[in-house]
Amino acid sequence: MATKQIAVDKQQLMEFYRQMALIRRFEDMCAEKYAEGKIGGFVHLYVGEEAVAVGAFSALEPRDLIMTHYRDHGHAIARGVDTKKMMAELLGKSTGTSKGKGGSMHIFDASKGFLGGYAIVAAMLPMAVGLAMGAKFKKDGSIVVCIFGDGAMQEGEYHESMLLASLWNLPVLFLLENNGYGMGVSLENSYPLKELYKTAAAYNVEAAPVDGMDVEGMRQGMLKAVEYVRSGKGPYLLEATCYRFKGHSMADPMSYRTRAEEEFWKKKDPIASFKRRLIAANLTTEADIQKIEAAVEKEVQDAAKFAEESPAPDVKDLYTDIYVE
Amino acid sequence: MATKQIAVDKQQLMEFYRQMALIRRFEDMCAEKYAEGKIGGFVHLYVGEEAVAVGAFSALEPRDLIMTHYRDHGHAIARGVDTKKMMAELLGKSTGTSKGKGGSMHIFDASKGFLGGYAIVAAMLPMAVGLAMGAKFKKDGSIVVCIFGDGAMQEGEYHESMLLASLWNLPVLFLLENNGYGMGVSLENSYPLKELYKTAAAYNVEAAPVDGMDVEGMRQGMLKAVEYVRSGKGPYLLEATCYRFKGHSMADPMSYRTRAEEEFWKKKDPIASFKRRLIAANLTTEADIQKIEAAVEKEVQDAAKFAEESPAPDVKDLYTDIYVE
Amino acid sequence: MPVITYRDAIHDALREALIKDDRVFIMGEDIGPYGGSYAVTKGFIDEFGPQRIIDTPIAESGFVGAGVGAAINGMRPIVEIMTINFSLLALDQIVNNAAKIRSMSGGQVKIPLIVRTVSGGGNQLAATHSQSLEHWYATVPGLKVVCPSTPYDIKGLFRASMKEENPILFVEHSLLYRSRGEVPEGDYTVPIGLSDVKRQGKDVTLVSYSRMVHVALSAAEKLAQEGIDCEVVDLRTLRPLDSNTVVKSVMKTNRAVLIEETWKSGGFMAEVASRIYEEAFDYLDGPVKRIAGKEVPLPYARNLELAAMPSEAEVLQAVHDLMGR
Amino acid sequence: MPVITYRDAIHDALREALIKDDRVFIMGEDIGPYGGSYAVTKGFIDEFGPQRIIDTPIAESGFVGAGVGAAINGMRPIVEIMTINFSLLALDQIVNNAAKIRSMSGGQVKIPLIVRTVSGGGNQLAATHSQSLEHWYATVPGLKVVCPSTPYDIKGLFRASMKEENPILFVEHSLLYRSRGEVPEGDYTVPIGLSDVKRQGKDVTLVSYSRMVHVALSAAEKLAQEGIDCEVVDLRTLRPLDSNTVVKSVMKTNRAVLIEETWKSGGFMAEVASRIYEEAFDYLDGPVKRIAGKEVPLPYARNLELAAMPSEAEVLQAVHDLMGR
Ligand SMILES: Cc1ncc(C[n+]2csc(CCOP(=O)(O)OP(=O)(O)O)c2C)c(N)n1
Ligand SMILES: Cc1ncc(C[n+]2csc(CCOP(=O)(O)OP(=O)(O)O)c2C)c(N)n1
Ligand SMILES: [Mg+2]
Ligand SMILES: [Mg+2]
Repeated sequence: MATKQIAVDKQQLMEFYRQMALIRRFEDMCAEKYAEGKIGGFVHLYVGEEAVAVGAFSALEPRDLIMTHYRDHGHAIARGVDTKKMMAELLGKSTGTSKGKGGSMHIFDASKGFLGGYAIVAAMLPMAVGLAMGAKFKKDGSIVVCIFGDGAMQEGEYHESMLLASLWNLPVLFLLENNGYGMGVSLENSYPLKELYKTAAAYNVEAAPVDGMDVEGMRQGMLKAVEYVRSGKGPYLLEATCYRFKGHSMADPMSYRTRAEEEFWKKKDPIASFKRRLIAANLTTEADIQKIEAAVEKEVQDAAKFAEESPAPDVKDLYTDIYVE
Repeated sequence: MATKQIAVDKQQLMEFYRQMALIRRFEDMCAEKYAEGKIGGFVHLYVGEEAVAVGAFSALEPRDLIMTHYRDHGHAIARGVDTKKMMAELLGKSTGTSKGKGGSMHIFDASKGFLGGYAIVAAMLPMAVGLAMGAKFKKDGSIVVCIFGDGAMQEGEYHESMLLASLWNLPVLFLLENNGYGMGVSLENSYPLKELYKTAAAYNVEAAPVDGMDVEGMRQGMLKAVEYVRSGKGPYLLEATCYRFKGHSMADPMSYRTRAEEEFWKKKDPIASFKRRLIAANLTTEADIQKIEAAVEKEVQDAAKFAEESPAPDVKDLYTDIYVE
Repeated sequence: MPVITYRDAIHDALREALIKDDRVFIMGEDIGPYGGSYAVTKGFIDEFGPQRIIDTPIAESGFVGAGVGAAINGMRPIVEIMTINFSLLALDQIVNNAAKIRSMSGGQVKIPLIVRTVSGGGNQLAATHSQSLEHWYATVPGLKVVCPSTPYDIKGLFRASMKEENPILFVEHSLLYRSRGEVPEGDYTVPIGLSDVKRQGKDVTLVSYSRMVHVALSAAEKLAQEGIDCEVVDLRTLRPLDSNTVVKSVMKTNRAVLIEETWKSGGFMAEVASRIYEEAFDYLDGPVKRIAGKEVPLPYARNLELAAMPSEAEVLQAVHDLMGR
Repeated sequence: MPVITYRDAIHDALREALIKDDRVFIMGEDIGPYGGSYAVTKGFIDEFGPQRIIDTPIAESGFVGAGVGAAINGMRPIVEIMTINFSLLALDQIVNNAAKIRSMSGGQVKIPLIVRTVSGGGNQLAATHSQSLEHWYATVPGLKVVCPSTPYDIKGLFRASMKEENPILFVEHSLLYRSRGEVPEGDYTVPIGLSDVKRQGKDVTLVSYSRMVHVALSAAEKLAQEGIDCEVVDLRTLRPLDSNTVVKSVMKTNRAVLIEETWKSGGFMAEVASRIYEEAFDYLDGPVKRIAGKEVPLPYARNLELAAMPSEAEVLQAVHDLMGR
């Protein structure tokens, strides 16, 4: 079966734009609410990396399953998780995706096959292997996508998960978001290799790099990877190179990288550059973009309003949802 | 500095033979004492793998440090640890290398730079990295050798240790004893790659394979590796292919491999084949070999006698050597 | 009623689970052709094949995490960790994923996972291979911890575990596999969370679980000959802990001796003692006695090992002390 | 006496150690340019350079194990694990290597290693990032576990730890870094293994450690206004545990309330309670009270988090109950 080179139609492109804009605006709102003290804990923004989730998930089907790390808002939005429920979760409300028990790092929506963000670095890698064992058993054609960072691949669990997935030929697609940093430590100071996808060879796993700042490129790279995995050939490692425009979390002192480096990457802003391309190719107009931005603004305002107006969890629920009775 | 191709002299070759024969005979004695119920716990024999330790350690200097796994008798003997003290340790006597507290899996002789066998698979890999940090700090020209099995490299700690050693350019030589099995599971069923040394590329680490059934080849491969590491170029992974002639431990049901496979490997017996070569090359005679065997026999008998006659630890010593007071 | 071994009882229970539900599979190290480290899964590979009896690489975090993922995705995994010592390498997956995901997702998923493992010392396996660590797991909300002491209980508790949809740590004892007891042929279960009075008595309550129940029972026999009538309570489950049965017994006997294998300070019996004091303070003539492992890394030498482990003699002594004889 | 923060006190103590002995180095995640997750090592990278302030990859088992190895080879490593939650990934290295190698080698080596980490909840970091697990480590022979509650103690206990040649888990509390207290400028140490009476009183003994000491002290102030005079004992070290100071206090007050952050069942206070009962049974009017975290994975939402954590109100209630008011 050859790779389906589905021509991306205009509607799809505009949907890419909308999703990326929605993520960006949602994250800005998170920063606001965090500053207001309404969001607690750690908040890791996805600003700058929007193209990765949006391009990647456009290549998936509803039956597919996703597990990701704590930097999960963008992934959830790209997967269609309700922004109202997400913002309610962030504000610790009973209407949140996890009824307020999970918070920013643990967005979860099983109805969308979105099986959670995980706060322990690399902890979801072995679990994704297990999800894929289930998928293989069920023979329902579903695949599993596991998203993790360049920092996570330093953990032993990366090794063990790649090994198991390859050995057992499982339908799991490892999507490595290489944003060049794990917290404040640059990849240079934490991994002795530049092209991380090449580590896949140690496990006899197929791999490729992709430009994570380019939403269309992301989609293409991902389509190829998805097809490979879905066809039963085994796991695949897709390394998306990207950059986070903000600090690691809201608490980051940002003392470890140069402004020049940040400027370099901001020129590749996945939203601005995509917009320029769309307009240059006459695929859209400033007016259309404005309309999208307005819709996005409304959605995020509605989400914030919904979250603010929702009730906190009932303290009686402290003991619910721990065990299945 | 070019690789020193030290011509191995006759005396050295005979010493290789003696050490290998000593290990083999020592292991047989262990099997006897285990059968008699005088050795308890797990005992993992090195029979068949003698050439690895003997060839490898001939390339080391006294200042170098060694950490290994629980299959450690052969390594200790090749490093010159006293067989009397070793056998006493195995019999749980106060005269043992660890005063009877460690047993077969934890032979330890700091005076020889032999920093222990470890029973948790892969546990010594990160520690060896730390030893190498110390060696680098001291600038004393010492290097660290860490011995582990093909099973151990499946653990996440292999990944983390290779990564750290490479990133920090440490003088540690990872000596992988690939005997094709981790307990009863064949490599085929536990790792998705045949040539394990190739995993080093994922860490930008120099690596090579070597025939672990050939003591001279082992020495050559090791000399090259040692020189690389000692010259400050960073870590090195040397994969020695070998085979254990006995079960994983004395408790092994041996139900998982074919007799044909065993026969195939026994033809490569590192001792018998080396002897044939020595005699064919007129480097020794049957009579000389007999003399060595007799000396070896005496050493092992003496070790057994010493161990049997030694006292058990005093129960008062239950609480000693835990904390430094 | 047929008399069978503890090993056969768990073997049969596992086999039954495999036959009943094709979503059940077992994975772990050397459970296939090797037949399991303690021969529990012997023959399964032939009966159920490698799809359902899965030999894993030596990658505890990887395959336990895979068990969690498979459970989330509709399977009924039974994961074997060869001994509880090695579970330290998978602890994060058990404590932070298996135990918490249901809660962190607001109840969106279930984790019907059984992790079987083997605890305890007494085989001269030395410090790293002889630990009893189940009490750590017993402190973790979201988990259940089951520690059967007899063939009857192990089969009944395993059946009950299979009916659960919660993550369960199922802890067997290496020295019990050959012990024998009556096991009915028909269907029965032993409820999780119910302590069991293994011997009725009126003078002193002996509380323990797993192998130490047998030490208690044997001590009780001896004491009976002196006219001291001990009641023996087997906790059976550490989490949830049924302290009612213990407290009721102590209200009758006014005296208690608690026996466990792990180190005394911070052992599980501190909790049991606290519950007794809290709920039956006025019934006690004086403090309860705790008998536990000595606070040392368990030494290899047999005499030291025996001195370090809780013994029947200590139980007799404690009872005599309490009875004022 | 100068008043400084808990953060500055440990910062200064670390700096002092680095200046005093060039075998001292610090390694951990983001301790370099980022300055440490809790800003404890801020500025060190500039003062001491990357050879001694080593940013590690995200590989807890790897770098903690490397710390053990470096300690064996003559260094004085201080390893920082960002939070105690992540220590689960390095637990095997701490429990099976650091704590046991001295014993398993029959006393041949010393492990002068300090592992610094941060415990506790209260920052809305949710279930995986808010745990107090130091009591697990406190059960392990071979380790020492130190949990300072004030700037004075953290500096003095760190100095004492640097004088030890044993592996020490040094547990700080994330909510204490900003707390202030008097710290003399000169040299002083606080001995490991000595509890401290932080407030004298005659009616009730409040026992706790780390942040809960402050909850106890604040409760004691309120109770003083009602005429109830509480003695507050700070354990300071969990292993070795100085129960004498606690017992002496209870002999005076005849009443005790024990307060800790971790889950109640199997928490450390069960041990402290047992010691009190065992050594002061006849002095007690009735059972001691244990106040601890609720037995749930800590939820994110602020109101649930507060409900789950031990509170001053609960301490007041417990004291009132004991005083019969
Ligand atoms: C096991 C573990 N160690 C450390 C941390 C602290 N921590 C949280 S995020 C992070 C960096 C991870 O970087 P990466 O995987 O590249 O993801 P990114 O944040 O760049 O998206 C670290 C060290 C953690 N949460 N879990
Ligand atoms: C962490 C851990 N998991 C499992 C075991 C049980 N075990 C002991 S040896 C072994 C096989 C190791 O194989 P390998 O590393 O190839 O060494 P070999 O025995 O072949 O020399 C296993 C699984 C253990 N000791 N430690
Ligand atoms: Mg990153
Ligand atoms: Mg092997």
